Amino acid sequence: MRIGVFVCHCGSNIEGTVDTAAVARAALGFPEVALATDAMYTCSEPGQDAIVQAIREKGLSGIVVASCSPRMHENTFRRAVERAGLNRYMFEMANIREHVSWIGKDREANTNKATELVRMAVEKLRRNTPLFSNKFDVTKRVLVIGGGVAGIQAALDCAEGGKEVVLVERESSIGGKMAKLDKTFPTVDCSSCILGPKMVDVAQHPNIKLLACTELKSVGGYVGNFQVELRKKATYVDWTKCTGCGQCMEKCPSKKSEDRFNERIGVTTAINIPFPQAIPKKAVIDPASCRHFLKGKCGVCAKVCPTGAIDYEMKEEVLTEQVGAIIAATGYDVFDISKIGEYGAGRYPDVITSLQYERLLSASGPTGGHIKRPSDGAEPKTIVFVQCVGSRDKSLGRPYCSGFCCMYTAKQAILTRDHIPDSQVFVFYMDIRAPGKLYDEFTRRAMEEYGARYIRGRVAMVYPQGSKYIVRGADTLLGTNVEIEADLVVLAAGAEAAAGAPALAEKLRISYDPYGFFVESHPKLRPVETNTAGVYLAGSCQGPKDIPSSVAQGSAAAAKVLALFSKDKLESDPQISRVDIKRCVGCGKCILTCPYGAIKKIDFRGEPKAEVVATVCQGCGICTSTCPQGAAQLAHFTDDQILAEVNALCRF
Amino acid sequence: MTSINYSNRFDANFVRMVEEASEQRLSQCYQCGKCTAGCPCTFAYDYPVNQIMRLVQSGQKDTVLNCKAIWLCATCESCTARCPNNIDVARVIDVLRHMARREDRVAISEVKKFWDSFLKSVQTNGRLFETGVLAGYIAKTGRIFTDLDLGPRIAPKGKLSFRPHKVKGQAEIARIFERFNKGVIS
Amino acid sequence: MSVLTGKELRIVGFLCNWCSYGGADTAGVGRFVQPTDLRIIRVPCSGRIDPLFIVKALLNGADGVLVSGCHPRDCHYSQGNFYARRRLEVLKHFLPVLGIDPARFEYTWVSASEAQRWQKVVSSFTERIHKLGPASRLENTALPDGLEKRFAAIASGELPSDGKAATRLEELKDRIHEFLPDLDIVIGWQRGFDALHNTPLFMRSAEDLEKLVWGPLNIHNTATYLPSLRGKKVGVVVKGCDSRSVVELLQEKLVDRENIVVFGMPCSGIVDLSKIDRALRERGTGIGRVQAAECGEKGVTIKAGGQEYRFAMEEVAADKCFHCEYPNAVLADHLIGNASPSSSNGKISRQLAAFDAMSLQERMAYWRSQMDRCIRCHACRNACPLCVCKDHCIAQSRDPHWISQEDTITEKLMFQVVHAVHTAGRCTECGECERACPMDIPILAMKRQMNRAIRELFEYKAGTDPEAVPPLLAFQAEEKNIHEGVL
Amino acid sequence: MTGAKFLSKEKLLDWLAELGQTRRVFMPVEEGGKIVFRPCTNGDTPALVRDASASPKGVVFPSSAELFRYTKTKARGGKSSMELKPGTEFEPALIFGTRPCGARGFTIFDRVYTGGKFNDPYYRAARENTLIVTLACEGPENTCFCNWVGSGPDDPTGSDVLATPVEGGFVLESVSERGEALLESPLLQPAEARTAEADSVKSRARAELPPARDISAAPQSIRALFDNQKFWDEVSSKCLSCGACTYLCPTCYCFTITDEDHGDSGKRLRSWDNCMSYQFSLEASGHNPRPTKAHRLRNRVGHKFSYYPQLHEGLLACCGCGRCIRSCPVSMDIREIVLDAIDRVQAKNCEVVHE
Amino acid sequence: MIKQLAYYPGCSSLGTSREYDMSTRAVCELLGLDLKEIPDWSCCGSSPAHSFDHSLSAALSARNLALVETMGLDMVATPCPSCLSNLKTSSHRMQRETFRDKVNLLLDKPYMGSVKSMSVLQALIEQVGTDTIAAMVAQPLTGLKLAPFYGCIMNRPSEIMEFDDPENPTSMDRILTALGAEVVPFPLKVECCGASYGVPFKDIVAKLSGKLLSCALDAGAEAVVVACPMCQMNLDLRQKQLAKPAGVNFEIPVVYFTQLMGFAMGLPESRLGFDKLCVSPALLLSRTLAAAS
Repeated sequence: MRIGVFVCHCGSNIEGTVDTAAVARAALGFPEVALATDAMYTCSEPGQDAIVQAIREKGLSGIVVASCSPRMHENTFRRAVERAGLNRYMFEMANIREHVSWIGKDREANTNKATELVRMAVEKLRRNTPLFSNKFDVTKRVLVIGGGVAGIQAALDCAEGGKEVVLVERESSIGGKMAKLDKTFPTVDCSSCILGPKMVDVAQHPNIKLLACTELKSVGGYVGNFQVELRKKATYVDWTKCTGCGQCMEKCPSKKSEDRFNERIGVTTAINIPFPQAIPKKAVIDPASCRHFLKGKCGVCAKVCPTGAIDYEMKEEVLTEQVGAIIAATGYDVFDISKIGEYGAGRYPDVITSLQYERLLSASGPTGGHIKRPSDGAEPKTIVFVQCVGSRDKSLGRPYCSGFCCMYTAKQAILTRDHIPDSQVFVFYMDIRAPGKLYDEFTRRAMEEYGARYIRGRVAMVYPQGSKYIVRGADTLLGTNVEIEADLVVLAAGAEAAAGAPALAEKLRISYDPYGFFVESHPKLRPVETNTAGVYLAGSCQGPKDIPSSVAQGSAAAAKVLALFSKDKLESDPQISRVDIKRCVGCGKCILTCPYGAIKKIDFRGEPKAEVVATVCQGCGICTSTCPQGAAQLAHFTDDQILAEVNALCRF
Repeated sequence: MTSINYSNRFDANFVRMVEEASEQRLSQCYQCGKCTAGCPCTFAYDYPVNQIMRLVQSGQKDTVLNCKAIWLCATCESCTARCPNNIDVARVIDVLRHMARREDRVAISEVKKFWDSFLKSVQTNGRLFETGVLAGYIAKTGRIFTDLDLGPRIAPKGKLSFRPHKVKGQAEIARIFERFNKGVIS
Repeated sequence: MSVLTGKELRIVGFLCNWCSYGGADTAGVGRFVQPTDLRIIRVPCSGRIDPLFIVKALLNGADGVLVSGCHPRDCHYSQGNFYARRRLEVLKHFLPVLGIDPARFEYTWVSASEAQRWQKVVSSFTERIHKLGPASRLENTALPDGLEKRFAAIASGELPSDGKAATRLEELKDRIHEFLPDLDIVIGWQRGFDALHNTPLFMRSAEDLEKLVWGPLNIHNTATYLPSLRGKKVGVVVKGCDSRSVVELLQEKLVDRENIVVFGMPCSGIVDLSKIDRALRERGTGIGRVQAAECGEKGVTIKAGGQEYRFAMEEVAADKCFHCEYPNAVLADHLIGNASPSSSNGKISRQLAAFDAMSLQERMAYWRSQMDRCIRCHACRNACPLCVCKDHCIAQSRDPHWISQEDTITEKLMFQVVHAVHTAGRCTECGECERACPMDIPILAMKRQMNRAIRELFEYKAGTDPEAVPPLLAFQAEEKNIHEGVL
Repeated sequence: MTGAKFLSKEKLLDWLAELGQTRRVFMPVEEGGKIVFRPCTNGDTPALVRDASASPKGVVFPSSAELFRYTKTKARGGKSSMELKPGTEFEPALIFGTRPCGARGFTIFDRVYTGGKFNDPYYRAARENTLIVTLACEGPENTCFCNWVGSGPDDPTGSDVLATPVEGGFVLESVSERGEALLESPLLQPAEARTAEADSVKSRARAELPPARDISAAPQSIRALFDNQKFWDEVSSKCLSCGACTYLCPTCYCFTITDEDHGDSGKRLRSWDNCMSYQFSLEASGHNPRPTKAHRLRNRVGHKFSYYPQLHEGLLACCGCGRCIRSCPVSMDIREIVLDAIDRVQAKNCEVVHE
Repeated sequence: MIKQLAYYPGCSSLGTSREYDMSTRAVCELLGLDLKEIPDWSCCGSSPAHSFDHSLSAALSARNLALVETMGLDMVATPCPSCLSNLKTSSHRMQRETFRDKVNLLLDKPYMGSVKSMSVLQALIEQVGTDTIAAMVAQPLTGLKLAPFYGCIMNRPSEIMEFDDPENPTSMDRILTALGAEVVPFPLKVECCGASYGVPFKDIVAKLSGKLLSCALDAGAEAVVVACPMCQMNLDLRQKQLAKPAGVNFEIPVVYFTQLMGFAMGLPESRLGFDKLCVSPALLLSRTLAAAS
């Protein structure tokens, strides 16, 4: 074997604290190393060309690059090696930047460590064998979980790309949080005007199969061949017959049931259609407040329904779908203000969240667009907005900034001044975060044109006094505390991970951060991909973001899926396990421990043997560490290869 | 407000001492003002709480230790309870009082005098002798009219005793103060 | 290739690619300063880490080994770290048995975003290893004198008893006779080359049946032959401990239940021939000169070199019999009478106690002295009923090349670790490995310690329930008794 | 041949220490209930009550010996060269306390390693520099059958000096010239009267030995049964095919050669191997001519009692020490197999017995 | 089984809040809560001490905790929130080795840190429970509208005090409801009454306490129920001083919750000390008696 070692300076990132020339000199002395040089930027084009040239001229059969993390540029160099005609797996990397040069200044120790890491890489490379991926066909269908604006955009783009889409939405209608908005910043254009048509497109698009009131039950298989189980909840209304006429809603006697769509600011009937532009516009019975389920009598809706769509005996059903890719667009939840004692913990009726206020502003809301105090229905004159509620707050475990509260509060201030011209609007803020296009100008309009009074300081306490609410805040610019007697207090509650997001992450086998948001493959370079091939992210499920970013990520995720499906056959990752039929004694331990069921028992000349299904194996290596006699070996991470690295460190 | 030249009037030592004594990292405070908002006595202060924190952050030792606010603080823990960054603000203010007293810069003498007579009574009797404290305070400040109006309201209740309630272990309490004053602990 | 002497120690890291390797990267990107000792080996998943890698490193020069994977429930392959947690926790309990300080090995969970936590993990672990100093090498640990004596006669206690041993044999022969026609083979024991040595008997015809004997000299575990006779209809006569091996083979589906017929005999303890040999040598003769021997339940009378010697059962019984909980077959198609179990008062056998009393240094020295006379004949492996992969064992394989042919004690001990780790959670302490060793090396002590760790961690005893899955081939999302070291 | 000498029991260690100045002296010592040959360090007492558990072959033919070391060096311009360094030089040795069967084993080795076409330098260097002082047996153990193979409790073959234990000491008789030199030591006195006593000890030992069975028909019988799979299946049913018997056997001389490399340098090792293990006859293709333990047992018994005798004028490659019987985990008895084979062939009295 | 508790009365129990101490002892005795007074207890130093120096304040508190250790008990109850705050903060800080050694240098007998301190209110809730209290009620306070006032340091900071909700405590509310009274929603439950500034700065107390009383009146309360000697003094004794800044001539009784408990359980007035209050609740109590019968 003739190995080429390339030690990268990475500008000064590595050269700053590692003597790369010394590492190269030492590497020349390693077994089977034919060439060892150091280069300024190995990952740059000239850098890569130098490698290709060296392979061709010197007839090298393996390359070691000592530079940054393989998680960063392993594929880059593998492609370069492939360009030169070598198998892309005859390549190893030594991470001498993130694990060496960046974590310490001791040049002598760093150089010695880098040399040893190169030695380990060379020893592993000497045991590498060319690997060839084989092809497997792809189910060119995509599952989009979550029907918010991001999910809708992703579904539409994929459908437009000619691929079949299964859009799954937990609630009875798509639209997510945006459907609950009256207007959107910074253009103050009506939310349902821009979202409604997209929702209709989803309903009418031939390629999109919309499944509302449905949740993901389980995911099996792998990229290109996911088997997905979906749990369709019982709506107690047969949607094939329901025309959405709304008769049942008018006649339903139980008027006090919880109105989840209107954020519990109003009440609604047990059987209801969340909002006029709902897609699908079908009724759903809430068993928690329907008298038929609670007391066993009633049945008014069954009587009045013109198409006889009511079916109390409806049961939950499980559907299965075959898809090739999954886009998670499950959005976020509003921070639960009952956790903040000093603002009344949700006990005071007129201390509401911004989304509840948005429902009051909305024409399709419980008050038909007239701002009324939930307590007595009176029109509030002094309205106080409190920013950073449940955001930028370590004591509540939410140290991050939710990003879009400053903007929607400015919008709501403007709308309030529109709805009630003689109203007094105060906004307690710490810093105005308005980074987008026309964003800052929009907040300035709220202050300059609409006279919203912005007070720089946080609110310590809100308590009722008579019919008013004393908001005790501070004005740090003035350098004192301030009190306002408010009629209505709107808390700009921040965004937190959707309830159940961690459970969904575990089903999709993607990881989530301490707050429950899904973790992307790379924060800057791969924001919509995850570490699990074939699973993509879009919208606030990956972190709080506003509508433009969510839509952009919806399209980005769709683009990724379309790129995935552009190839007829997908190449399987060749780093999978293989069973040596000579050594296998058929003890079945590997079959028992394989998380993916990727190993099956075969009969070989009368003796039981194990055999790995190439396409199902994900390359975790559990079977390799379980097989006592080393019959199962994970390609590229075989026992010998890892032992070579251990021996490089410990034997000599 | 005097303008500040950070290079020569920034007392880094002071900042470090406050952080060590209060075991709080002052850099965590992003000046949101919630402590000032919640503090019941802001109206009586020369500098509101968040400005005191800002002054400490920027090492303005003299301004802080000479200010009146730290003596008017009622130690009601509202600021600590509600700080979004979990800073124990009340303890920082406590530490500032310790430092101010040690350098004998007490902006409001009445409070110090009241507390001194309180501690004197504890040192001598082991338990608080309420009337004694009031008498001591009046003697020290010369404000003979303090709570004169309350005299007639409380006298008939028979709650005020005119003799201190000595504690058998009084000597031990005295020894505590003595050891403390002798600087047994640095 | 070595660490900077005086400044660094050899610390090997095994990091899972998806979480901890990413965490280490993020720590690098965040410029979180860390000591330089750690060298990181990237593996796809913590489930890929075979505990033997860690022992191989620790025995060959590593001063510390750090393993880090994804947090439970957050594994990219969903189950890898669950298996890893069990295997690595068992390893942590096993290292002190070899005399390796368990503090030199730690496993923890770090996600890709926890840069600061990774800095803390590396710094505190490196500091801990520096406090411990360089690891002592197996090759040059001096043997403190007097260590040998401690393990002389160390077993005591009460033996199971069975009253009517004599009539049992006839009843057994009738029962076998009845079933022999539709069985290819029935395995039992017959008299061997001298009065004290029985030998396994493979009965194929009625005439073979005559040679069948029963008594304390039936020391071999008949279940050892079952895996290789797979596919044939086999009858097997079993003592209590043998039956546990049969159950373990059933648990792992290495034999088919419908192809074996188990004849359970009540057992009142078997003899340990090396104890008899030692006793006879003390009396000037030896086991080689035995002319006649007559074994009853109460004891053994031996005629050797013209003289008669009488030994009570307590003096010569095998260690495992003193705490025997299963004198009757755990599973049997035909149970011929039953014996009353000995009061296995559960106190750990004196061998374990003696072992616990030794310091780490002494234990390493002990194994160094014992393994020195190992001739690598692998009789311990071939006698073990669970070692079904003896023909392809990694002890003699070049690919994967775990053990070399070099004549060092480290390589010899490495095989014993391989055997202990591979039988962890499976070994029924039948003692065949120790009995088969021609050099009389007490290797069962290692498996006993491993079994104690398995009992403590998983409240599990091998070979007692045919339906149970061996603990290291399964996992729990929330482990009851495993509390990962907090680094 | 000079006269026999007498060595008193008390002077034994001194004599060994004296010999120890010029060569490494090995003697049987007890370790953990077994007796192994170890270089004698002061303070050890030899265990001479019975034969050692392990055979003395380990001194001359070590379980793993370094043949040579190699280092690959790279010159400039990518050309690389290989440098060889011979393995450790064999230091002269002396084995004291082996029994006649142990010593006889070496003669079986000699015919293979130095006697025939091949001349193994490593073995020759060891064999020529090793003196063997054999201790005659006073009485047989159950597993002894040296008289079956033409040896005996006082068989001097392969030894340099034969020591016979007598009252209070040993009578040393030199067997080879090299043995002569050994007897000059001042610690020894002329034995005169004691030789008679030694002879009586020898004859008594011979008498005690149970009468030998005639196994001269063994080579032909075993060859006849070569294809009789049923016989070998039955005979090998209880065998565990572990190989303990071969590593203890004084006449088993098979080995394997492996290269253990550490990066660019490494060493070539010759280590014991045994035909009972599956890997011994495993071919690169994965085919194994001796896949089951029956085949392997047939090879072990056949080699000792049939193939070797054919090549070496009928000399059985077994010295009857009985170690394979004593140490077998399942007490296989090679005598029983050979006798069974002979009876089986006589009953059928034809060349090849298939059934 | 109700554990035995050490009892730390606090200095004000000898003087300004004698009625709080009397009613506490009477009620606890009736409910079987065995309070063993710490022999020869001394002052905890209250705010003056911890404003002077933390180790001195800890030493003064630790002396009492050490006495509890010698009594062989591991729990101490105190009616006064200021004493409770000092006891808990000191023992919390003394969990750290370096600080504990520093404080023990000041003491004759070192304190080992094994005592858990709690308020009498917490002891009643946790050891006795509202059901037992409700069962013991002889004369329910029907029709009596009460505003429970907890004061600022009874439950704050929550990491150290570890009892009830720091922003919206409900323990006293539940007791008063158990006694049959009607608890009016009182938003300023945890606002500061001005504490020890009564003497040097009357106007601060007047402003703060005035706001409290006016808020109580707005909420429709007929009496304010307190559990802190300092709050009681500022709201009751100084009630007249509050009139000027608030512009309201207050005449609202300020009662200890233990007094009301005693009354509701039929304890004689002599053991409850209603007479010691400045604004007498007698009128209200007689009305509830009439309403109850």
